[in-house]
Amino acid sequence: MIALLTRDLRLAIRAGGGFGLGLAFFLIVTVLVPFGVGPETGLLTQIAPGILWIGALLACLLSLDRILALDWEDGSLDLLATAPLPMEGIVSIKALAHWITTGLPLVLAAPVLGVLLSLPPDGYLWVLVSLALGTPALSVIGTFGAALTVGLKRGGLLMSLLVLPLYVPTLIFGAEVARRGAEGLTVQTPLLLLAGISFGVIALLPFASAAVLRINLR
Amino acid sequence: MIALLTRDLRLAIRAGGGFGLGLAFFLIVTVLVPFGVGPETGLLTQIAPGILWIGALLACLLSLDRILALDWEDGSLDLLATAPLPMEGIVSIKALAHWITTGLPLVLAAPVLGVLLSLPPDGYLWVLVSLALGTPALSVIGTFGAALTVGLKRGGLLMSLLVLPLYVPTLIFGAEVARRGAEGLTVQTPLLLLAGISFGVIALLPFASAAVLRINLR
Amino acid sequence: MELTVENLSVSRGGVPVLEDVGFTLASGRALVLRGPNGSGKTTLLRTIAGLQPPLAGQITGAGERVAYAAHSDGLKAMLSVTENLHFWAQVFGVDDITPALRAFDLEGLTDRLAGMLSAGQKRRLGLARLMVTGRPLWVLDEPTVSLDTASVQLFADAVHTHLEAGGSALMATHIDLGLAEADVLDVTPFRAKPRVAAQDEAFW
Amino acid sequence: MELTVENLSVSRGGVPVLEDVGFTLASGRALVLRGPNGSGKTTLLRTIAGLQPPLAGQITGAGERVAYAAHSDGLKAMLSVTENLHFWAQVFGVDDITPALRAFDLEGLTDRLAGMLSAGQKRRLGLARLMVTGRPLWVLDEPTVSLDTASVQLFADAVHTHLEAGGSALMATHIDLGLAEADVLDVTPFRAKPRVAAQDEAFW
Amino acid sequence: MSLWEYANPVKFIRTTDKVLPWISVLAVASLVIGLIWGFFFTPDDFRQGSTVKIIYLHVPSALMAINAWLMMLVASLIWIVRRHHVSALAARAAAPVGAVMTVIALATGALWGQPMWGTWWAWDPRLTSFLILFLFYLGYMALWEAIENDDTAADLTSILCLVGSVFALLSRYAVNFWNQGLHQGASLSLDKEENVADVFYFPLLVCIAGFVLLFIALVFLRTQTEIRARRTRALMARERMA
Amino acid sequence: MMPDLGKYADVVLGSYAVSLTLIVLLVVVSIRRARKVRAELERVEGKGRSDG
Ligand code: HEM
Ligand SMILES: Nc1ncnc2c1ncn2[C@@H]1O[C@H](COP(=O)(O)OP(=O)(O)OP(=O)(O)O)[C@@H](O)[C@H]1O
Ligand SMILES: Nc1ncnc2c1ncn2[C@@H]1O[C@H](COP(=O)(O)OP(=O)(O)OP(=O)(O)O)[C@@H](O)[C@H]1O
Ligand SMILES: [Mg+2]
Ligand SMILES: [Mg+2]
Repeated sequence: MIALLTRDLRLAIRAGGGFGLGLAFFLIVTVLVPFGVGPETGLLTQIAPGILWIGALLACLLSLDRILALDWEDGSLDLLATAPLPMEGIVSIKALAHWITTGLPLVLAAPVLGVLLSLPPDGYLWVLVSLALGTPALSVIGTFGAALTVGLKRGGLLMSLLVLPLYVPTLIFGAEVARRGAEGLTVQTPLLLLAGISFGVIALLPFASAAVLRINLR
Repeated sequence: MIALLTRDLRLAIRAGGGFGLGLAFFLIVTVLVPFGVGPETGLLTQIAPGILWIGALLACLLSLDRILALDWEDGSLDLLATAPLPMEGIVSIKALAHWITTGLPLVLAAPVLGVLLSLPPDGYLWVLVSLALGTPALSVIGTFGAALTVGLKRGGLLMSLLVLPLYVPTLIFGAEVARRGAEGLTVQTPLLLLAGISFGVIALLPFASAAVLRINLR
Repeated sequence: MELTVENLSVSRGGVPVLEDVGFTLASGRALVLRGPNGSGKTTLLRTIAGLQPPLAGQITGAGERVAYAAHSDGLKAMLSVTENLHFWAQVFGVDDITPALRAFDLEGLTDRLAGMLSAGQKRRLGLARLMVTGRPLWVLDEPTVSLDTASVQLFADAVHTHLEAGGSALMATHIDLGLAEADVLDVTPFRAKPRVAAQDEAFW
Repeated sequence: MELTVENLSVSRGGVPVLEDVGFTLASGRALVLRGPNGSGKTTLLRTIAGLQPPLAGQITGAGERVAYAAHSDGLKAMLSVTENLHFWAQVFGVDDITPALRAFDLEGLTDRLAGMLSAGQKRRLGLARLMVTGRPLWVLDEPTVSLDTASVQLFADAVHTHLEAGGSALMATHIDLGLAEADVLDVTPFRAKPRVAAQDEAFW
Repeated sequence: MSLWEYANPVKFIRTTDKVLPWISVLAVASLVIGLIWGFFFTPDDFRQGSTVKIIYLHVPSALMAINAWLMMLVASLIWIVRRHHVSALAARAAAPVGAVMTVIALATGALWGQPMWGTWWAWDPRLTSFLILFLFYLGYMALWEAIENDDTAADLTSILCLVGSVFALLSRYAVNFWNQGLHQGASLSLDKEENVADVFYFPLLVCIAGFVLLFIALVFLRTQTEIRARRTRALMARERMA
Repeated sequence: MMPDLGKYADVVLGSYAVSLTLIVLLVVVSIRRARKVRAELERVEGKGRSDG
């Protein structure tokens, strides 16, 4: 299991696909928003927490197809399936590797990008906390989507279509925490709900992912 | 050439990758924005033209890796390169196929999605016009990016990074047209600039794409 | 322990391709599957390796004993030869990869990235993986593709050593390896009568 | 017109692999490249097909005369056998694909999606593509991989017909096709002395 | 178990062939009666004016949109547990019907919103969750289309339907939390105080019955089609291999 | 005998038009596909044997 994790992390660094790119995408989306909606600070401040969350979500989404598709294409997934690792373990490790290479950097970068969008000072903490709690859920849900579409050539877009509706609750509560935090309101309820979703998803969804992956491999 | 175009269109429909998915992605991004920034109509109206443009741009971006990567992976591109078609023709046809399968549906769907974001009534026409003028440029520029990264396994994210900065001018002028149109201001200058970019890019960039592709193939 | 296959029917894309296959493979022996293109060798091997469920029949002595090598090698282009091999060794709980490197003459290439190997070198690396699984039953699908004669000999030697150590090997190839321990099984007689997909029988 | 290669040096990943290769290939003849794995056959063939520039030397009589078939077949899994072949026929301005289908015994599979063929069937389809190019010089990289003996014979016949019609063929294989018109060229003597990457010589 | 007999495709086709004409006739009849009654013979509401007439389309389609998904969920469960092919195909057949119902609910709602709330669209929780439901329908149908092997597709889509249902419920609560709505509450409850006036109520019931019957008829027909298509594919495969 | 829909005529008529079009379309598509598939099956079965 640890071997798999280190291999995935090493590949992510080596292939130039990991840390850097998700982050850079996040950066660029955030930078594009002012170009799109215009540069008024007041407006940007209002939408900043939401944009940060959406940017993080899209950056996650875009890197999902690396989770399993590469291993599928070169046959590693077949070989892993015959190796003495439980399928649930494999998908969990894959989700973890994805979070470390994509989710974690996003969390750390979000406050910096907040500056670009004139995030109000109170917001930084809560944007950070909500992303830290929410991105693991995004990775796990994403792995489910990746497992569903793994056999399909360039199923990337279909995967987005399947995964995005599943992201809705996480996004709503996450953005709500960030938004309320930025406005100085109380965040307790959405924070609890967000945490609940994250833990529930982490505990249960790998079983569904493993089942789906087994079906796809046969 | 026409054989190539029909093949690409047929594949796009057959593989379930074409018309539907780019559109669905666009829809979903538009739906996600209110979840992120909150449901206030006034706020949404203000950012609607920008969000529509950014959504269209991202939907385009996500489907870029289908332009060349599939043909590269299965070796078709090598074979096409040795076929009696000029490389410039190949990349132009590929860009055209991409626009037909992705750009065009986006243009047609944008007004409908405008409803969701409470786009002001004046905005519909200009959003449509600006997208109709701008998306061909997005496809052509995207083909250049796809040609640049074609050799890299799952270079999708890297490609996004390379392409996004190239998209900035198109986005700025396009969104400006849409925004001014929505506010009832005059749109002439950005409209001319947008048209200029589109035509310039369509006329010149295929040569660069062809050159880049030749280098990548060797 | 030996591999026993009884009354096995296998399907691909839901369509039965081979029916009523039966054989046993004792330790120390090899079995070579023969049959024209499209006769269902790959499908049979995948089923025995546990990658797809059989349509009918029993397979005993496979499961956790199988090391499978397919058409594609599962190599990571961006990892070096050693790293690729080491990863699989770890997964299977084996420590030492040098014997595998030596057996397939990869010692000169240890630090090369797998993506930069030639077709035959890649194949050798894919085969070396078998030796770090520590598994007794090798299930191999056209292992000698792209190999030159010298490399084929290396491979035959590796199989030979494996058999001597009490392992067994089941493989589909179109060429002759010159293994004394090998029996040949032609799958042609087992080809399924043209039928609809098994799952579609409900729709008759 | 014949293919003439003079003093050709080819490189892969910037490293010279073969140097000073020279040969001629007249119409009606075939040339089989031999050499151990990693000796540079693929690199040489790609250079002659015009997919990469030579490091030094001349190639005449290639260019627009070449039909190239590589390790991967360029098949679209979601198109049927006919559609795949028809597309390439259109690209090369050829109308009739039936002879190609017949030559490689694909007539029973015309409506099957290419993604559902077995390894050998895919290969046959990939080779059938050569016949719809109408090009005189076939450049083939391990064309017989995954083919069974019957299919290899089909392929040898196709090459034979092509040569009789005045075409020529250059191929790398590890097996013997039994072609009377074929000469053999071993690339081993041309292997480049170990050097740094050519592009790095500027930094000496 | 006698009910499971209908999971046999042949039996299913035979039975539905018998009942399908009746259901269709009933469906058309109640739709025509309900809609004509509602459109021509009900008064305007004192607040909403003539727009109340939209209710006869809006409410039944909204109900069917949700119930179609529920039916798919049940059918998926049956497939997963008992692997009866008809149930998988029935789920597949119901999805487009449900999606169209969702679109109708959204469209009529949007048109209704213009005079009532002064906007085509508001991010009201109920509206929003319908939009999400529509996305789920799209994804579900796209997944069916994308996979070639029928059984694999049935397996994967049924798992997607299960997981999706959980997330759809979650989204419903999330959306509720996120925005307080404009939309009226359920007024078909048994609690008489809350109900719409009887003049609107009875034609509405007839319309709902019509939509339900229409849904059943369409699902039967489409399931038959799926079964036949599947059988055709099977026979062609056999022919090809012979 | 068109009822007086007042100022909301376009909205009400619009929603009836949209809904009925969609329903009719769905029904037509379903029936046409059913016919096509049925014919195809009969062709493949050759004998015109009923579904069995
Ligand atoms: C696109 C927008 C809309 C959607 C998706 C939507 C959805 C729904 C749903 C799902 C129901 C069934 C609720 C239930 O019975 O539990 C419903 C009922 C209803 N809707 Fe809408 N609605 C929309 C817009 C509107 C608008 C604009 C109005 C009018 C102002 C409206 C008025 C009603 C009424 C009166 C009912 C009946 C309530 C009942 O008796 O249960 N809706 N709608
Ligand atoms: N999805 C599918 N649907 C129907 N038939 C299929 C599908 N995939 C493969 N087949 C058929 O199943 C048969 C068995 O294929 P398989 O790959 O097992 O053959 P093989 O013996 O390994 O052949 P080769 O020597 O060419 O590798 C082939 O005839 C192939 O055309
Ligand atoms: N990017 C690279 N950098 C350095 N060396 C490389 C690179 N790619 C390939 N090589 C080496 O170049 C040599 C020639 O490879 P080539 O694929 O041409 O061999 P080949 O004769 O086709 O072998 P095979 O019979 O195995 O297919 C090999 O030794 C290979 O290891
Ligand atoms: Mg095979
Ligand atoms: Mg080679």
